[in-house]
Amino acid sequence: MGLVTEKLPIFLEPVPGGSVLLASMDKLINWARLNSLWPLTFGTSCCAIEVMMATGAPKHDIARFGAEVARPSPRQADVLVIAGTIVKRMAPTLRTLYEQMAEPRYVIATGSCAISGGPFVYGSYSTVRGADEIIPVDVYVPGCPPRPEGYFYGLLTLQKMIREGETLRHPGVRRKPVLAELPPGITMEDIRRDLVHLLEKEARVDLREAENATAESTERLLRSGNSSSLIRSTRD
Amino acid sequence: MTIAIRTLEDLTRPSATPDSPLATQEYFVNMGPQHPSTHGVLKLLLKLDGETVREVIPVLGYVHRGMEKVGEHLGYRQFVHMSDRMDYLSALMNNWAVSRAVETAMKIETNERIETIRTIMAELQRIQSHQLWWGVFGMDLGAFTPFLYGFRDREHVTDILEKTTGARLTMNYIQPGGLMFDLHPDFQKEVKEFIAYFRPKLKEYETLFSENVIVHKRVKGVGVLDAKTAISIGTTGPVLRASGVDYDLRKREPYGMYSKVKFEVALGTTGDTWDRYQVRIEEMKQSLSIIEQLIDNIPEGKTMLMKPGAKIKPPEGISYSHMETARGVLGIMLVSDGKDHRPYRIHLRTPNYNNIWSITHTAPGWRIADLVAILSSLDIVVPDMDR
Amino acid sequence: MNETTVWQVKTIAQRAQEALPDSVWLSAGYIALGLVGAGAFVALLGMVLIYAERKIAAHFQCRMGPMRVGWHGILQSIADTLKLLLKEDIVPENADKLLHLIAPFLCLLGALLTIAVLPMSPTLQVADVNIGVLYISAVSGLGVLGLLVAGWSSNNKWSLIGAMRAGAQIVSYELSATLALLVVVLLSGTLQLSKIVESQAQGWWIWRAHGVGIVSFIIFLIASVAEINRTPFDIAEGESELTAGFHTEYSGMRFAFFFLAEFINMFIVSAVCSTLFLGGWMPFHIGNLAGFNGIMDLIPPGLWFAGKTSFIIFLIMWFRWTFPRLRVDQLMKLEWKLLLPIGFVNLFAAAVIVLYNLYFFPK
Amino acid sequence: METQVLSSAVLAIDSKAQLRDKTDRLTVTIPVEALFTFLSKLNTDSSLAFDMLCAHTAIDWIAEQRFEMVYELYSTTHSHAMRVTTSVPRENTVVPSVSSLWRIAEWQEREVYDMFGILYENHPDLRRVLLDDGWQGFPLRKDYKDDYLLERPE
Repeated sequence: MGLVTEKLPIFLEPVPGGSVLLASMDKLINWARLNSLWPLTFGTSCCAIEVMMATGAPKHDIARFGAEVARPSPRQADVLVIAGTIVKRMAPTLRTLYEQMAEPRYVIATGSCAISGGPFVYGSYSTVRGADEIIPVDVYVPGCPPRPEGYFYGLLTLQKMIREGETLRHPGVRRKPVLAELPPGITMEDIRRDLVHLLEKEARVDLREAENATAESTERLLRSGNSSSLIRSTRD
Repeated sequence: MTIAIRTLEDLTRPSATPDSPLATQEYFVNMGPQHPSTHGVLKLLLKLDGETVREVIPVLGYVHRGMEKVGEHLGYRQFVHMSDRMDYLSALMNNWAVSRAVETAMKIETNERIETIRTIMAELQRIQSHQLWWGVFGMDLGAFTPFLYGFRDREHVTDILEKTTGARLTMNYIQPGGLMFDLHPDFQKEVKEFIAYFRPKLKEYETLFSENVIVHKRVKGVGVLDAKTAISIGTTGPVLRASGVDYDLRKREPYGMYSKVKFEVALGTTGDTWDRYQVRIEEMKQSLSIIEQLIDNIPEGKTMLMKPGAKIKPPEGISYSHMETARGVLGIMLVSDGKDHRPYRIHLRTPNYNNIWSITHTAPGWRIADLVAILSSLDIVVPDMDR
Repeated sequence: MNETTVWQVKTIAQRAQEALPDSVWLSAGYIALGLVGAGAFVALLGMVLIYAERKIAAHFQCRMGPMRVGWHGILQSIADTLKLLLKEDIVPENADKLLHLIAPFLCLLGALLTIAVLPMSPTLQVADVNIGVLYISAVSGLGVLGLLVAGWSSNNKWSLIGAMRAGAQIVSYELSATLALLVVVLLSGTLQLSKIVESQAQGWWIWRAHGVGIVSFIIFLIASVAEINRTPFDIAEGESELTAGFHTEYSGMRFAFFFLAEFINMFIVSAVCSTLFLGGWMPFHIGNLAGFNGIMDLIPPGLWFAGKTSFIIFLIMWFRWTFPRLRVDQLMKLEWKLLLPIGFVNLFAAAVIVLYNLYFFPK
Repeated sequence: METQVLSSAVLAIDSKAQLRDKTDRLTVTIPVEALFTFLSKLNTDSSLAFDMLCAHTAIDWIAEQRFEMVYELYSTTHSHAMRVTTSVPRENTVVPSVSSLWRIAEWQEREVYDMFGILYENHPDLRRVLLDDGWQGFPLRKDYKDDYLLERPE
């Protein structure tokens, strides 16, 4: 068995019509894979403390899920947890790490920086805006940084994905994030355009002025329907 | 005249083969950016002769996010959020440093309640940071259990801080002009419980790790950093104090409530890894005693002196203010042109950027295993170094 | 000599030999049983030990360890094994391919061969070689070959450093381990493992020989922990120094073999230790106290062996989760300047004891 | 040392030294030609003994077409601090290296070169430190342009 150097998922491809043996074997394999997700010790910044270290610590104890065997070598790891900001200088290394991992490999992006660049989107010349610009990501765990519980949820989500048959994917194919079905008449492009519009509109309002504004101007803002600027100003 | 700009390749050309037939060839090894003991993504380019380290070339910037440039795009209050993400293990102290820089530039006086709470918070965070360092130091020497013991106790502090600040790591609690919120009603009770809990645990740390003969063998006399070089390299914090230099801003330029509490500055003698270890253990004890002195004497008063939305626009000029964080001196240089509500230039003098270079002086001549111990004793946080 | 019970030793090899004149098939059946049994035993043992290690470590560290896979995570090792078997097996492009492929098997081979001569109970032993001790010290040296080959063939500097460290370490500590074994050989006067066990009917060698036994027990324990690369001597794969040492470039199945070999080696060391110093499957007897000895005899020998071995395994795990790692030169200093001289003196003392018959409960 | 005394002592070293206003602490401006001798006096003079270079950076005053180099100094023996600044024109950014006085200057100057493109004379190892060797431009200059850089919308 050990001499098989080909990627195994290929010969476990389901036959059309389905075979009982293969299907139940697949279930067993998925069960083994989802219960033994060994992470790679990889953390660039803040998220590493919460996601790599605090989860392993006594209070949260990721060992309960069998995922505490952090391997320092990418060859032996199953899941690459991108914990922290990825900058341009790190990007090739991250790519190499991903290439070095053995199939099946999974990627969890934790924290705002790994998802989108987070607080470093504007004004930073070196931050990569999201690790998925470099490698495919399976699960996104939001937060800055996410709480350990949040990471567990991400891990359980990944386990669910594997249980539902993600092992049979072709290793070379990069998956797109799955979107819920949109209402008729609305495309993805519309949402994106609206979002951009909203963001631009919001950014044009001086937040401090909004804060100092009189009740009259606040009402004017409310009437104009630009509620997002109000949300933003209370947060600041 | 022309000034030659070098690149990394210039440094890594293999040296000429030595004449002696018994001589061994030196070789280069990349330690990092993905290496378990570089605490993130620091890369050390090692020139090795067998196991012995001949030269260390730190290669930084694997998490350089352009914090200073980002700062030029943000308002002063917004930049406090950024400071959390720099040295995330002393987030509150970073908040305080930025707030204090802004307060100094704008000449705002805070009241005693604010300063007391800030001091308690900073010392709690110092303990928290050193607990994590203790665990990681153990792990780097090959003992895994200290790491979990350190984290077990760290969670207690995290819980206390979380109740008040609402966050576990990036607290963003101390703001220019005061504090984000008032203390949680349980704060005092819980802190006292924690002090009673943690004192015996420090003894446990010593029985488990400090008194272990292998630890002594591994760290005593290793990586000596003498006082003169330490000052010249500009190291600060426990690294400098371990070399016997009494440089603690809490004593030298007291801020917060440090002038009103009694504590001793932990000092080393020789500046080896063991001294750096001992200094931090001692600092935890001192921090406990500082908190103990302050926790019952929090005066009444407002916790925010600035109007929440008020514009912060310091007068034109340069101002520099620094503070003692868990790793050393964090200096914030603010340059305002007096016209904008954003800084014209913000320079961050982070402790780790200076501390890391001391390894080029201390590590050569030691083994790879010692290099790991020395590096760990510097207690680096890479995002703080790269900014 | 006052024998209360005579233990009838019968190995599987003997049974096969006895059955040969009557029926070739029965003999072949015994041999097949031995082989399959040893294989299954090793695989199962590895899983149990890995699970035990994770649980024990967790409880040392105020954690719970695996909990979700089966009752209290009891199926965790099965999931891990299955996953590792089905993982992609990467051979680096610049690696020495053949050597890279065979290294894990070499490593496991050393461990497997030793299993064959371990007397687990009077009736459970694959082969009783009359040079058992010699065989063990010879065969367990094979493992280092696997490590060296793995480090060399990976074409990775970290692997190479790890392999060189492992080579230097194992070869050095082999000396002390063998010296400690020699003491027992002197005391019992035989190289055959079953005979060594039988010679401890009146008292285990660890306490029966005026301190010589306990000294060589400690030397053997230290040296063998070093030989199997466990903390505090795990410099060959020291995670914080060499990423993963000699097996940095291994993935999937082959990495699992290294992992398995490590745990099987731990079992073997513990088993040898309990056989030579703690009486193996022999119950705890005190000289001529017939009543006490009789009660002790009620516990089956297999259990005695398992109990003693698990105790030593627990001890080794305890070391791992307590001690930091030694540095490579300190490791060598410990061996050559401390353990080896003590070992020689101890051997000399043992010779004196044997010469003048100075045992407790002398022969 | 008191600020007044320190100020007169420092100004006595070099006649070209001037006090800079709009600062929070004692700040002395010196022409770039006299910088190195001035700083080495500050470092070696036993009554001043500025043995620690806390921070060194540059400020890009693009409106005046110059860089202002800032040296934050501190003395661990006398516990006093001061700041030295100097100006270099944007078209000829050459400053003497002070890495022979303070070892940390070697790396702080590398950072300033990396971010501002200031060249240092007699620097032992001048190369980029935080960015890649092949990086185009110097990001902390006010006129830095980058396809990737997003301006925060006003």
